[in-house]
Amino acid sequence: MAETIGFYTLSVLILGLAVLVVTAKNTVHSILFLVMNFLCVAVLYVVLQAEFLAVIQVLVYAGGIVVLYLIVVMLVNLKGEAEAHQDPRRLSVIGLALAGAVLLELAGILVYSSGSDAAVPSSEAVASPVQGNVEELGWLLYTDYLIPFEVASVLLLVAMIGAILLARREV
Amino acid sequence: MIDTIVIPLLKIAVLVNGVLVAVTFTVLMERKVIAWAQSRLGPMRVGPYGILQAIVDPIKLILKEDITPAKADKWMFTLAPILSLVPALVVFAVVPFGGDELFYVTDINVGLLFIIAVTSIGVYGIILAGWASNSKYPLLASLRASAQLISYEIAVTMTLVSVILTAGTLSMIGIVEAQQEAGFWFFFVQPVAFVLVLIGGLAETNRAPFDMPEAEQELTGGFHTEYSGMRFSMFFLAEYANMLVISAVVVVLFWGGWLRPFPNVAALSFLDFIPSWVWFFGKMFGFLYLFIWIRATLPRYRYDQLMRLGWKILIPIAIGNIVVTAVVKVLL
Amino acid sequence: MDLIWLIPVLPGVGAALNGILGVRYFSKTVAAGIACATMGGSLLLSVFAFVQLLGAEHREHVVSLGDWIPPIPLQTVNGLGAFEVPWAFRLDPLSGMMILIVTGIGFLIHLYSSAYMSHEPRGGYVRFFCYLNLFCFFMLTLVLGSTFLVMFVGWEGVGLCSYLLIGFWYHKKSAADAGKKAFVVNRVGDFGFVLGVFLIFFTFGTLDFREVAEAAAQLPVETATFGVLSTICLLLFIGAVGKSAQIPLYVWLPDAMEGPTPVSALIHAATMVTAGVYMVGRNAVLFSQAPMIMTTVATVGVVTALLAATIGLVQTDIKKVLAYSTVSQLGYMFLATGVGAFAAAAFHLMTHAFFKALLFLGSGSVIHAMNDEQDMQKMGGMKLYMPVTFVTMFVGSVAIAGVPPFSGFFSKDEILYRTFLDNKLLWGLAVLTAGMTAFYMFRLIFMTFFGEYRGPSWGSQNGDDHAADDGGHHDDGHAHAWHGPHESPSLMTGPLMVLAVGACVAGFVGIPAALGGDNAIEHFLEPAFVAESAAHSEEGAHEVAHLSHAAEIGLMAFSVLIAAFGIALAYHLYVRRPERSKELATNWAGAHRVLTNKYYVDEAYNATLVKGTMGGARGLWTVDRKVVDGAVNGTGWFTRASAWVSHVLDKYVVDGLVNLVGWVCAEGSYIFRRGQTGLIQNYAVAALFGVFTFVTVYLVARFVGL
Amino acid sequence: MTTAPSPMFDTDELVINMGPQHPSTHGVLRLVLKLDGEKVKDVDVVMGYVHRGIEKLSENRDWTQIILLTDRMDYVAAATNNLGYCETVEKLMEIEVPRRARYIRTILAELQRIASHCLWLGTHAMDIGAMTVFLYAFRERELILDLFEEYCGARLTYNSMRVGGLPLDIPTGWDEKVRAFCDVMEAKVPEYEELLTNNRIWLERTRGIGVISAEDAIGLGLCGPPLRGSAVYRDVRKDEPYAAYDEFDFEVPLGTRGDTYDRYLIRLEEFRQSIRIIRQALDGLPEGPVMGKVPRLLKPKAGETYHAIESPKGELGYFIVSDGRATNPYRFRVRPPSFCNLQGLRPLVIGHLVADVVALIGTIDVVLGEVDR
Amino acid sequence: MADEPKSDDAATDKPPSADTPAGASAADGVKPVPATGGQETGKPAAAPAKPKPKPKPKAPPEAPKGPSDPLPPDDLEQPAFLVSLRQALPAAIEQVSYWVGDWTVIVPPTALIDVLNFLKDAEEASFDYCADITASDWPPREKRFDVIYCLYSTRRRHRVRVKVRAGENEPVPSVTGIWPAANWLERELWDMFGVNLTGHPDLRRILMPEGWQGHPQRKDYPLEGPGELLLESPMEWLRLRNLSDETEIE
Amino acid sequence: MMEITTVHYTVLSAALFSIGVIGVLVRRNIIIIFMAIELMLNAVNINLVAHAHRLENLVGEVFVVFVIAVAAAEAAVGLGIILAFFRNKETVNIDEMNVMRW
Repeated sequence: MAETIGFYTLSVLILGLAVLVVTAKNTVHSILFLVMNFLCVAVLYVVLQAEFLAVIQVLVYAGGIVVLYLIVVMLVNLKGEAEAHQDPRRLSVIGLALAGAVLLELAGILVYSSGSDAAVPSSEAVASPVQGNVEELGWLLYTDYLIPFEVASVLLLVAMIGAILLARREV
Repeated sequence: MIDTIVIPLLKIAVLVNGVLVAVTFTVLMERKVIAWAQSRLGPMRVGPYGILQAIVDPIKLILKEDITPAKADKWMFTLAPILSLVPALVVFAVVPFGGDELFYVTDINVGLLFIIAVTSIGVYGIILAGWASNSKYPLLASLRASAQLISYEIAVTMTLVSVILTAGTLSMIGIVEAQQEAGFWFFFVQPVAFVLVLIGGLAETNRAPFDMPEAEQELTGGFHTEYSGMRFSMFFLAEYANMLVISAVVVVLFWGGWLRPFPNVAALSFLDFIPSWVWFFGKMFGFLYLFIWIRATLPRYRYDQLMRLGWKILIPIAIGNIVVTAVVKVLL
Repeated sequence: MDLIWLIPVLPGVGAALNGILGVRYFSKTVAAGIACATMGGSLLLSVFAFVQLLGAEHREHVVSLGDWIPPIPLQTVNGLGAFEVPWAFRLDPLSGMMILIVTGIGFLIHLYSSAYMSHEPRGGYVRFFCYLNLFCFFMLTLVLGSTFLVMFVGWEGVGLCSYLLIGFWYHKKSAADAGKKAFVVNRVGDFGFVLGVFLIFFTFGTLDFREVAEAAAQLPVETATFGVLSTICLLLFIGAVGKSAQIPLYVWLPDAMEGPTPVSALIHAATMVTAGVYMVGRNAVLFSQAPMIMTTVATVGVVTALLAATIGLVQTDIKKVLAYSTVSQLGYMFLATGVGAFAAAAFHLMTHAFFKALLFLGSGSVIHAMNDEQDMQKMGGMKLYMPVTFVTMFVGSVAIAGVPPFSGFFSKDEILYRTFLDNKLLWGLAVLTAGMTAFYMFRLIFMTFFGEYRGPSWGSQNGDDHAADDGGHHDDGHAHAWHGPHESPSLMTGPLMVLAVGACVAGFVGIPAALGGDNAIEHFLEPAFVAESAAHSEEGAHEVAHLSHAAEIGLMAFSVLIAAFGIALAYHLYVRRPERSKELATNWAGAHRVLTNKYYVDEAYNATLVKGTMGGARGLWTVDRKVVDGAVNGTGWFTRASAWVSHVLDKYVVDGLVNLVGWVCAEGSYIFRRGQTGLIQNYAVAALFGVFTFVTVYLVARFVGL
Repeated sequence: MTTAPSPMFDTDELVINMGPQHPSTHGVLRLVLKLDGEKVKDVDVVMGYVHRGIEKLSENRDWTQIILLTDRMDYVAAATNNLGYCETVEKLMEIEVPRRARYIRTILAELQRIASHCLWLGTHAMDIGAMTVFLYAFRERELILDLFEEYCGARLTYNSMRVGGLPLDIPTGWDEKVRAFCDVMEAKVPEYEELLTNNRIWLERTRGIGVISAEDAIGLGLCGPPLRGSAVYRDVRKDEPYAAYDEFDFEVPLGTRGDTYDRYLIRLEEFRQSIRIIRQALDGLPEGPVMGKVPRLLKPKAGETYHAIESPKGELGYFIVSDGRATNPYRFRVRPPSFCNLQGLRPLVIGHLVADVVALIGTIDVVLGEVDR
Repeated sequence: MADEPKSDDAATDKPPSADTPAGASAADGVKPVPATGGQETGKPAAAPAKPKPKPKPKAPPEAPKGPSDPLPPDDLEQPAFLVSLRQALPAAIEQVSYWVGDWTVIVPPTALIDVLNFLKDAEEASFDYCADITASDWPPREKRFDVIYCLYSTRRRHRVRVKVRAGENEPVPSVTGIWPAANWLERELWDMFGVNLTGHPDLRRILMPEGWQGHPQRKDYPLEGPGELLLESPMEWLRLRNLSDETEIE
Repeated sequence: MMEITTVHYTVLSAALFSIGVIGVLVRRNIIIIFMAIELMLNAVNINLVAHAHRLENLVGEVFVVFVIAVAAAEAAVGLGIILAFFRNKETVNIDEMNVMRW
């Protein structure tokens, strides 16, 4: 019962905040809604027993990435007139309709195919010698997914250098 | 029901109020200590030796007129101090003030990460305050602050990794217990990390000598230039609460939390009569004193020097510390 | 014994030192010191190793330093083998003896060289010792190598060093040419050797001597057939022929005398040229299984011996005589191996090493004394000037001539005896050769040391002794400050004396039973020539035939007699009646000419092989120019012609089509360009439309199309 | 890369008003900073907010009244201003001042120098964030104010001199108090130094900041410590001795690099030199009157003169024209050292960061009352 | 360093120059002869006793015509730089004056730059330090302004003043090209006196607010009220003042 | 109320994703578009975590970590581009970012 209430509350919050993000006139407000959205998603992760991800969500998304957005918005210093110009060839309405249609279709598929939600037995239990969510995740990251992990780290490095290069004044 | 809801709520209430009261007295302590450092007396009028100043100050702030600048973004302007204060208070949820269950609200297995994550939210308060004020100095200050916080957060987090490596857990209580098992405070095995966390903590809390965002001589008060009254006092509270957080975290990570010195040495067991929370608050007090002392003594860094210190010195040292710790850990 | 790997490595280190640092920085003394010290160390180690080997129960010791080539699985005839080559060194009686020879004689020759080469400029001097050390390194590797491949390293290495040392005075064209010749001729043999090694691996799946022998011993003896073993042996023998200067590849050895005399002594008499013999001996088991090849070996050996001896009869160059003598003696050794007397061959190898080195060094001493004069006709009476050299050389000659009780007698007689048992015809030829040997050796002695001095006169300032060691003559030997023949310095005579002693007594290790001895060396060496498994079972088979001791002594006496006849003849012709020799030469002018010109073998090679190759090359060039170029040009013309056709086609047909397509595209793009708005979101809408389509199709398929 | 973005799209430049009400502009100075990020691209110094027209005012006051006006110029070094003015008038009127008066004037001027430097040190350190030094320096300044109070009754605007000498002799025992103060001060200077001189952060904040070469400094007309910081030997006390300075032994500290740190060191050294001068003056204090022979009605002959003294800020000059007919000057002109030094701010600041601006204002040591007059 | 000035002085001009820097108050020893005769010549029209314009501007009873620029006594040896200046630019010097130890050179505005350049660059002068630039206003005179340049040499440690007499609109060249220090000093000069400075790179008001009317240090500037406007039409002034108050309130 | 199953999470995820898509398609402020993309990434993450929870297999969470890393990289580079663009064109309107068009 508690989980049900929690889930629906969170869902409403998440979706509502997402809508606000997309519709807010003021970019800074939009960012703030985004942060709250992320915090709610983090809570959702806690419900799903992924505490580490929840913390990472807050730390990286809310504390890092979105701060970047905020700084950029402050640097470009906009006050709502960003969307003044509209290209006449835009297909916004079609896009909106299509997105709605796809959502409906997907929801339909999901709802109607939800009959068999019997907990699928975990395909072989991951043989990790450690206990606990965080430890297990760490174990997976540094054993089976070591190469993707390293690739991700290289990606971050490249992104960092690229961002520095892009944002430099002299270039 | 009582165990799951009432007791925690009670604890939270006590904790929040305790922190707020502690903050007011920290402010008093700062005024006194700095005054002594400058060979003067500090507040003396209100109560004996000015002790009641701690109560009068917040009352004064609360009673002051709360001005919202005409061209400010009013919502944000109000939200910013709250965003700044709340994370600072939330963090205390995982700080163990003593060994007994009575002395902490909760123990989560990612406690340290939780602290880092939540404190990283605090930057929004500062940025939004600067932005919402719609004024140049606060904007400059909040840009400085956000850059400073982000860069020093990296350094501190990197440093904490080596502590986590040493302790083998992310839980705050687990870390203290690891020190109990090891028989020594982690300060003795991670002195470099301690210094780094201390410096990084000073920078993250915008304390001198890293108080650029609110350097009154340069930016006339920084991001809270336009604030007054209650909303200003919230920033004020947040800053000092963050100071408490940093002290508490440093105590837990490096100074054995509530443990007495050398918890394994039986010869010192006569010290056990002192309750654990006394140890904890004693150590915390020591660090608060240190922060104030530093503020009284040192000039202020320049902004670029600050960033250079963070990026070019602290982060490399932190990484080196991680490597050394990992190697030692593997070898032992 | 575990340190035997140090035996080759020490000279290697010396070579490296001298080669890398020495040429730049070392003085002559230091360079020679290093070279001699490393060789001395090597010698000491060898002696220790040998003593230990003597005392050991099981006289075989393999030391592996680690993998050279790690195991590589390979398909061979006998199934899956692993191609694996360790850096392994094998110490057994045969290699033990060889290392003693190489290090011992090598050491002496190093000492000798330090004096002999003292007139070289410093750089050349150091270079010389570097080469010499390097040679010893490779030779010892060759000898100690436990597998064919390690042996091959040494094999090729000594070839290289031989080339370097023959051409040591590379500014002299003849020396350079001789080096090249030696190198090329050796390559012919090496080619056979390599093929043999390949075949061995292909056949047995291993390259280790012991394992190959074990495996070969299991195969049937190819008496009638010419099977794989015979092929292997033939190929190996070709290698041995090249290295040991047998017919038909002997031509390089006499030319190799262009090198400094110590080189001739060490490489082209005592050690390297015996590598072939050593190799055949090393593979005794293999050869024993191929009697046809054994016969071939024996035949080649004896023919070489005879041929070389005949040439040696008339040569006047002192070193050439010794060179042909060497070829001849090597022939003897092959004869011995050919008749299955591997131990005898090894025995002769050892004694030969002593006296031939002695003789070369002696001749070097003479040449040194005669201011680089090699022609015996310009010598004479030298025994007065250089008594030590004379005595030691005389000992050497006696030894080689087979006069008892000098070393050559025992070894040569062992060979003759075994040959006699095997094949009477070969024995006859061998005895004839022995006689000739005695003759030409004493011809050498008599022409050089006896009679009156026929050489050039020297300056009047005889008394000015110290001018001899004046700094003035360090460039071209004694060219301008020669004070007549004189005894060599003690550094040169010392080794001579040591070797002379060796030449005297070396034979005593192999006193045959007939003379009351027990032929110790043969028993010592025997285990090296039989496969482990076959050693005992086939022991009887080796005792093919046996003459009585009396008969054996009779044979000895006969050969001694022949030798004595040769000596006497030489004495007659060159001491008593020197003019008779000239008469003989004129009387038998044709034969003399043939002999002097070494049977025109070089010319024949020149005319056939060299010319043939050149002619073939020219022919090929002609073919290249006429046929190949013609074809190319023809093709070019054809291409041009067809290109024109293609061009026409291209221009009007293909281009037309392309232009049509382009026109269609250009016209059509007016329609599609409108979709290209540059608005990213429009493209995203398109993508979304794709998703929509996909999901719709899925839905339709799932719920309608079911 | 070609930098220079077109002015149209130049989004990097931020114009900030620093002052006229700003914690670190030492009064009512206004700097219009053009920033590129945090870097100062240009600065426009705006002043005049406390322009009271003292020069004009003086033309309508009689010669003695003007002394009181000079107090209000460099209000942290009022005695020095008095001294400069009185000496100029004395020069114009060719009045001889008794030796005792000249000695006491010297003592007062040097005490004033210490007080002024104390204020400078405190605020300068405060600007850079070292708050404790501020209170230390003010503590000592307080002692000087006490001494002045005892001498003339005022704590800030002393009005302590008269044309021809001093209005009062020193109170009994005052010289001993000054002596005691000298001992105290001598002990305190190392305290300041301990907090700052070798402090890493202080070094980083001041070393290499605001470097100006000797040629530029002379050309810009800098004076006082900023000029000496660039290794120019220029001190009016030595070059054109006035009062009793030619009778004392003291040194003029010089900088080497001409940066903020050098100027800081110079002023600290001037503390010590001032103490030295005061002690010599007290030791050799002659007896006698403190007021020379001055006509009752001051009325100089027609003529004009320029006379400079070394104020704590630099060369303080007075140019006075008398028409010989009135009891007030025809033209009264002050050559204010702060004004001339402030002119050097712009070249110093350009290229530095905002945080350095306050350090540089501090290092120049301006008093806006003097700049604006 | 400390000995340098002495030797320089000795080199340039011994007796008077040694005393001049000391100033009147310090120089009790040698009284530099007041030279009354010179005083009279320099101030021929000094008869009227009215000292200066009273607040009421309408009747300035015979304002002083100019400062006394007494000639140096004949027995006083002139400093070397004056001698060489006289040689180098003989036409440029209107008069050399000496009073209480200060030397003043009076030059016409046209020769100003030449003279100053010479004084800065000549070895025996080397006036590299522009201590002050100011002026005094003598309204009755045709050339009402005395623009005064106080120069100092940090190398030779001597002073000189250069004086230019200029009319109200007569151009006076800016000397910022010679001493950058002159920048603000000339700005103040213009702000206060309205001397017609030419060639100044940044001639704005410096002490008075921008848009201020008039030049306060002029003798005829009203001593009450905000400016010349009040003089001409008080109502207009009042209107403007109210206007500016309104804008400020808004 | 029925029990909360993975389908619920999936539907939530789909809805969030659609909102993100709409944001990308409709808005013209590129910063908001970036944020909409972040929303879409979060939708994916919810999906992954939900399924990881259901399958009791942490691989899904591992991929969430990677998604977050990629998001960080994307934000850094994207915002760098935005800054550079803004410096040149003084706008963040995506409709004016059409320099790549033919």
